[in-house]
Amino acid sequence: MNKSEDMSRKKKYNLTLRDFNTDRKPTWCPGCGNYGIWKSLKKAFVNLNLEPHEILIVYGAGCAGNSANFIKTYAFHALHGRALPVATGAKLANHKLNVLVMGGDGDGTSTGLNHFIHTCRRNINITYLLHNNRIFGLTSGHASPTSARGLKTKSTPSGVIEEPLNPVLLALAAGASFVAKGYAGDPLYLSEIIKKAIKHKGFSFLDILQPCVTFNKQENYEFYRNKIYRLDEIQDYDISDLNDAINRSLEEERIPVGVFYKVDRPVYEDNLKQIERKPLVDQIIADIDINKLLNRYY
Amino acid sequence: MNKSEDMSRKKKYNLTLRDFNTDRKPTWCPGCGNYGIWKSLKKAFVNLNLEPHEILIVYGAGCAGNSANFIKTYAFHALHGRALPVATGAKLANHKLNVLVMGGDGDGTSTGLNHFIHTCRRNINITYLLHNNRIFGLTSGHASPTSARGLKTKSTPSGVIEEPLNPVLLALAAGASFVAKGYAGDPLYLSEIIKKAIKHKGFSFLDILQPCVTFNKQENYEFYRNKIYRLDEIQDYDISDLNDAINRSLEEERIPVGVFYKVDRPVYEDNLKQIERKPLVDQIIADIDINKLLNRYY
Amino acid sequence: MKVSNISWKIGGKAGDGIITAGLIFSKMFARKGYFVVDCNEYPSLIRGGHSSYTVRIGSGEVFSISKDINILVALDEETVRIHQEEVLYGGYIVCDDDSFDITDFRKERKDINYIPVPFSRIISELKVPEIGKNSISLGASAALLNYDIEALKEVITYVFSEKSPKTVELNVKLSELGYKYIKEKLKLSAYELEIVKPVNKILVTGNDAVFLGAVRAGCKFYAAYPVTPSSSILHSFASVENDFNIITKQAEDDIAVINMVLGASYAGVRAMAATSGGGFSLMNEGIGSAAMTETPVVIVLCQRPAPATGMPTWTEQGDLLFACHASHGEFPRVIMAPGDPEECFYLTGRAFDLADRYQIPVVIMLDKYLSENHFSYNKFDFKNITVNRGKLITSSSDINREYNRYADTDNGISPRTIPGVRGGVYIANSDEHDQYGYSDENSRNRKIMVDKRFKKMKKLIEEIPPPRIYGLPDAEITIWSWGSCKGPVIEAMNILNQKEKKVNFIHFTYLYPFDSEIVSGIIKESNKNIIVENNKTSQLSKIIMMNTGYKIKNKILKYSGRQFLPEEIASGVEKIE
Amino acid sequence: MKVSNISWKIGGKAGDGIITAGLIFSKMFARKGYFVVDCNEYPSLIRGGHSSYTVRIGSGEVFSISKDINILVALDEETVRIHQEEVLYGGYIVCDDDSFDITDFRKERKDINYIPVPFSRIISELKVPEIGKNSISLGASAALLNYDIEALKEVITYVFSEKSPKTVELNVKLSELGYKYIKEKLKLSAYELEIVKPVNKILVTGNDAVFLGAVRAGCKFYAAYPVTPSSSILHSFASVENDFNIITKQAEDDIAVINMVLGASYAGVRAMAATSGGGFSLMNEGIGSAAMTETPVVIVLCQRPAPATGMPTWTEQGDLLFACHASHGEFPRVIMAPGDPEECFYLTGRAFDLADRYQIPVVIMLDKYLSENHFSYNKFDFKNITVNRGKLITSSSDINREYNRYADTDNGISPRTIPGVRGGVYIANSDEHDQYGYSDENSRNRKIMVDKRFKKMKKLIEEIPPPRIYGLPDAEITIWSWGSCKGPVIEAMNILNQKEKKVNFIHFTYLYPFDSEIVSGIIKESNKNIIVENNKTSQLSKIIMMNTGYKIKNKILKYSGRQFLPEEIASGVEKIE
Ligand SMILES: Cc1ncc(C[n+]2csc(CCOP(=O)(O)OP(=O)(O)O)c2C)c(N)n1
Ligand SMILES: Cc1ncc(C[n+]2csc(CCOP(=O)(O)OP(=O)(O)O)c2C)c(N)n1
Ligand code: SF4
Ligand code: SF4
Ligand SMILES: [Mg+2]
Ligand SMILES: [Mg+2]
Repeated sequence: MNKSEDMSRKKKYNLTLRDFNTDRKPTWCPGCGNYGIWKSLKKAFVNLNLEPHEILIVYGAGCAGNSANFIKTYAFHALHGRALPVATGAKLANHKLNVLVMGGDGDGTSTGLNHFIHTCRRNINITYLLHNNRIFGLTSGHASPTSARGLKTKSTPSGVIEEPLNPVLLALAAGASFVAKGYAGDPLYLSEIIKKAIKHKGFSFLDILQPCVTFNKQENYEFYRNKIYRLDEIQDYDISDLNDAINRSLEEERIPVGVFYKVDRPVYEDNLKQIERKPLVDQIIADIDINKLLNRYY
Repeated sequence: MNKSEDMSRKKKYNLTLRDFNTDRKPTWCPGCGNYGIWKSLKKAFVNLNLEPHEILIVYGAGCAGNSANFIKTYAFHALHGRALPVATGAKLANHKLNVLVMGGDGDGTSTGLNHFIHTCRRNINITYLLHNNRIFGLTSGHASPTSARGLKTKSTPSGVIEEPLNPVLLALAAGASFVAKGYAGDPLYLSEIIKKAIKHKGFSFLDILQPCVTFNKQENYEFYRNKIYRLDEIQDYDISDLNDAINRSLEEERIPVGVFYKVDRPVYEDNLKQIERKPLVDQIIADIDINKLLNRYY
Repeated sequence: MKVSNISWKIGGKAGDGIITAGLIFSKMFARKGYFVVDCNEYPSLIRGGHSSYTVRIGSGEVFSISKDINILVALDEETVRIHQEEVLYGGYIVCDDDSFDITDFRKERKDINYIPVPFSRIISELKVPEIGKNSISLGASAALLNYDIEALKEVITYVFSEKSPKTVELNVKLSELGYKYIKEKLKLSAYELEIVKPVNKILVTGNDAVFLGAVRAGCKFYAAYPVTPSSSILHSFASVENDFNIITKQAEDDIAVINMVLGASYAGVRAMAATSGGGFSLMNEGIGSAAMTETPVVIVLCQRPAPATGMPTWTEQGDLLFACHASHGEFPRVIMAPGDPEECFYLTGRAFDLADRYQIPVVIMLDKYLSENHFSYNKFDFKNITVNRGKLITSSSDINREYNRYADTDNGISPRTIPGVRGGVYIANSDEHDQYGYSDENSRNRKIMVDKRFKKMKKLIEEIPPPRIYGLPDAEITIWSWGSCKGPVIEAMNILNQKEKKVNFIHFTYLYPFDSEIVSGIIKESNKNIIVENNKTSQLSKIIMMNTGYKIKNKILKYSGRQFLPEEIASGVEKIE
Repeated sequence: MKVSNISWKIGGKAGDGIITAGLIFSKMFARKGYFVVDCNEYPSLIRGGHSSYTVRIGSGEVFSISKDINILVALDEETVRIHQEEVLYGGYIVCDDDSFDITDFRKERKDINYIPVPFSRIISELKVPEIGKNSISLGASAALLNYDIEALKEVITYVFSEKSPKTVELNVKLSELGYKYIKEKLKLSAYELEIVKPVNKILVTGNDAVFLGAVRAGCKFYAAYPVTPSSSILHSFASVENDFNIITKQAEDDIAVINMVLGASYAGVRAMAATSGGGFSLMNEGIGSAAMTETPVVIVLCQRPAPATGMPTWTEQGDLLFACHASHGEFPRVIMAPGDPEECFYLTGRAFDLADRYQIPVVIMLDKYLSENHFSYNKFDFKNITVNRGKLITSSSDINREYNRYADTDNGISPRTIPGVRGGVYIANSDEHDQYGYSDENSRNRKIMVDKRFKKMKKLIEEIPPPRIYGLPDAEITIWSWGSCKGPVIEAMNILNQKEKKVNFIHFTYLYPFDSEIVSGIIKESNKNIIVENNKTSQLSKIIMMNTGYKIKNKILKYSGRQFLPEEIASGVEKIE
């Protein structure tokens, strides 16, 4: 039997949100944006009719990464900043898996930024949800690369003096084929975007505005409610136009959510003849004949 | 006397290119684009009337980084990919120094990419010359993140299947305040751009098209000659317009060289009260009084 | 009851203000001249999960918290459940019996005095936030110890003045209510500490002391990437940026950190980084770069249980062999592990001098226990930290001939210029290089340069102090340990010596380089030698064996993420006999 | 003159085709059944700088190149200057006396036969590229050895057929011209090798053998970041992507490499990475992640002189203690160091089995010498590499109850599922975790999990083979060494034994874990024990001492970036006596 066997079987029953709960209760602060993301994600899985064992989520380290304990799927709780390469390796080993990555803005745009940019250009078919609270939450409130200029934190008592990184713009510049933004305070809509991201063939990046009620008190639900608007309500917005997407990503006064950009580009693993017929994990390795290979060395 | 003393003295004599030569002869392959960059840089120093001891160049590892042995200034030959943070530390320790960074595309956009992006947003006043031969030269010809799709190398015998990174676009997306492109095959013009980059207040990034005659034979002088045009010959090109810059950076058929973008943004070290009066290196540390500080702990 | 020392513990949920309460409690005694040691345990979460804070106070010197608790303040039921067993026979538990039922607990421990204090009622009557319970409990605790309430109010005022006058006022009031409740309603006093000479003592953690030592030593550039338990050093540096003209940089990652520190040091300033195991792993390559370019760097490694992310807010001494051999290749370095905040302070000063004078990387190893727990001291004598920058050339007039940065001198140390100095231009080269810094792959040159770098070891070994011996010279039992175990071992030694055992203690603060001769000389094979380490594999005993050939067979090891308690060590020693 | 073995060396500038020439020379003998060892030295530059390639050929087994050269082919003057002294009394130097003046050289060494071959004239007459000189010199060398020119032409055809038929034709012709020049013009033959049984031998480097072993063991995912001297493994993997359905990924950096390998292994395939010291330093944190999540990984560490960038194209054994203690925290691992390509092949197979069966990281240590130099073999018996994936659950029918990935079993090894298997869902957690994988900071749990991981050591130590002893059982002198020194030491032992010294040799291929009892058992204190290592600080002797307490005082160390020559070791041993 194939090792990726179980995934193709017929579903046994109708899934509910509860099927994706573990025995551990979330430990986030009351009111944390992570609750909204948690819910949206489970809802997306249910809607897509995916079972827990068909999904692998790789988590970074941080409050966002702590989700690993609260969502029931195959999970790899990676080192801080290293979720994307772990996910890439796993996807290449078994491209039949639905692979997602969840991590914080510190995880993804500080230590892990190199992997973020390269995964964009690589266009491997995984979905990356960036929990962007614009702060290092778990370390108890340090500036993040996405923190606003002037933000005072324990490490920047006179305020941040660097330009914040713009993850959506960076993903676009790095060649990502699906770039979107969501908001943890609107879980229903967020869930829809997550679904689109998962369904996209290629690397899908979703920047999620996530209030951290404990350490980034300015950018609370109030703050976002007044700034957010939906891109799909803009009449002639063209999600296949890179320039449009870039321009929207540069907006500062108001914040667009929804899909900024989506294009069909060759998917990394589709270009690999090695796995055209079956995933690596299903290939038999018991008795590989290297006679012909040895011939090279005469 | 201040430790940064010597730099403010009057120049002793008229500098020539030879003042920037070491006793070591370059070891690049005959015809390598590094020769052009080498010459342009020395010319820029002469034109700017900078003496060797007033300059610090931090080098990455690679054929580009090997320049360390051939240019006479203070030099730090850093680990592969780590030139930018070394330069940042040095600049903060002594911001009177003229600090430059030179490294290859592998160095800067593979291992070192995280530092590249963050140095852009930080806007520290250093100049970064990326020797972009779109290949790993020194390791004897491996694909680089800037290599063209389809390029066959020892590590990609079936051709590169990832989208190349676009360093100019990335620098723009990361918030760099000066972004330019030069061409090693036109050292005079390149030297002019280098001068502008050095004179810019803030982080200046210069992507230099550098033929590698040994391992990237397609993209030779011929190839570039036919594609290159100068931005400063475009009538109404506005170097302060980010959108213009982004659009030019996306061109594929022809390649613009010159300054893409220049804007005045707060310079990192200008925001540091600590060094308003003198550089860190000139501060006296012999007998620091921590009595008041100890008071905090009662 | 008059006592010479007491142990107090407060427990509740993360977010209940446990840390603030504990610190205030510690301070109110330190400020009056008592000896204080505390220990704070909390989960790697922002909210929820059980937290506790233990304070031990002595009228004579105390070196560690102890197993037995005199007074336990339980802000929730879980605290009683977890910590009741630690309460001494006849001890006290302060809790709110309106909030949870203590009947069953009482049955378990008939000896304990349960002191009900109506935290919730007071809070709801005054309509103040839940977190106010901690101030009530502080007042109640002061009363139980028959301690001067003014001392408490003073510290509350000091600590909360950062927030607002209203906060101060409220918390002072709450503490008074707690105090009065015990004094007036219960008319109770549990213990009374012996009187001490009233000196105002500072209360510092290991991290605080490292920070203070570094500021005094003239550290001008500090870079870090936030990570528990090193973060408080970052916060301290950031908070004095302008007072001391220090640049503090939170970098994009730990690799940038070490390389920025390298750059700053190369350019002529004293520079430092702190991190924990994960960051240190990432810094490995950079440490080798410091070694090859002979650039001084000081790195603080605050250990936590590992491998990988491990248990971020807990303690362990698991990185010793790693630090001693970190980074590829071979080069001299110094690894030190202070035993308490005072040693943190002085050794940090030494670390900068050693780094500068030998142009090598120096690693200072702490662990979560030492990094975050407080000790009281009569002021540090900061005049003891003087600055010796070694062979640093900052003026062109000091350069005679053609300058050769990596000159092969007798002791391997070559004068270094800093950028900006005319005539001192050179390459700091991470490639193997010749005496000028040019890349050189010649076999003769390679050997010369390796030898040059290792020549430094001779003088280095000579000047590094030997392990310190505490206790009896004619002991029959010798405990060997390093770093933060110092306090618990000293306490254990005292316990044992009181039981007429003849115990002494050899404590290592310098782990590398290792003076095999000196250590071989102090080994008494006829003694019962016992190693005490807060790790699984007994790394110090491996280092001793690797350098002296002597195997310490008896081991007391703990690797549960918690520091030793003195009683555990004492009973461990007794079991071995 | 009939001889049983000869040494041949070619030298010139990087870019002169030295490597191709050397390889062809090696192959033309290996293919006819001779024993061949070669060694190739070149600078870390693309063009220019001196390069050389030494080949030793024996009619009986040879284990290493040797100090003395019979025939030196000098494509430039510098080659004569550098290598003339290595030429044996009465040996030969082939060079073009039109290109440079050899009068002075002749004066220095009157015993040497200088064989002038007009390389330049031939090249310019035929109007072919300069690089053609190497083929002429190969022809000349074949003639000097009275070797069958057809054997040479065959190999030239084979090697250049990758380029074009024209290149083949040209080089065949050039080699014929060189051959004829010697045979017809000079009528000379220098040596003649004794005849051997004609078997077609393979010629492989350590890197080739690791690659072959990995392919055979079913490695399906290989990631790397290019770095000398590991790169040829990357090239080999990339070249067979489609033949063996292996994914080869050049990642963005070494950190991505180790984490991709982790991900692939977690998802169920055998995965490997190779790097050198710098990359290994960067992988430290990831290695700990493998340990904590108990994910099998195999890492090949091809050492080069360090610290930092060091000397990229040269050799050293400087990373042993680092590898044994790499990454923060404590966890079981295996460190192996094969001694020659054959051991590389079999040990790589073992590495995958050990990683899978114990769910731990395994590091295979080579160095530039072993990675890039060739040895000849009668075919590898690949049937000796069988695949045991350990407790891997790939079907839901094998999961009974609630699945606990990190079950605390008797030997510490717990069955692991792979993603996709229904009912096997779990967290591979880099935090400390409970048996299900959930993050857990409880002290009891911490201890259980640390112990669980370390339980694996018991069986591991038992099954790891002891160091191998070569030579006389009743020796009086024992040489201890590890890894790639094997060949030179065996040759040295043979030299010494011929001189009636009684020498044997203990060779370590497994360095961690270390079976102290077994090793203590083989130490003969009455023997003269001597350690031989290609490093400065004698790391193996530290490991032996740290585990057995026994100090090997006599040391023969080399750290010039070059591998030992047997004669150096032999004379080193003689000096110690
Ligand atoms: C190598 C390393 N450095 C630092 C840390 C400490 N650390 C844990 S989480 C975190 C950042 C948290 O910020 P973010 O990724 O934004 O997640 P959040 O907590 O905000 O969800 C850091 C720095 C670590 N675990 N490993
Ligand atoms: C950690 C580490 N990994 C890999 C290497 C090997 N290495 C040296 S230079 C280089 C890349 C060279 O490419 P590039 O930066 O483009 O410079 P070029 O040679 O093309 O000028 C690599 C991978 C190294 N020195 N250190
Ligand atoms: S600290 Fe912020 S991000 Fe973390 S759990 Fe609390 S609210 Fe959420
Ligand atoms: S390999 Fe390429 S980049 Fe390197 S020196 Fe030669 S031509 Fe220049
Ligand atoms: Mg965050
Ligand atoms: Mg390049």
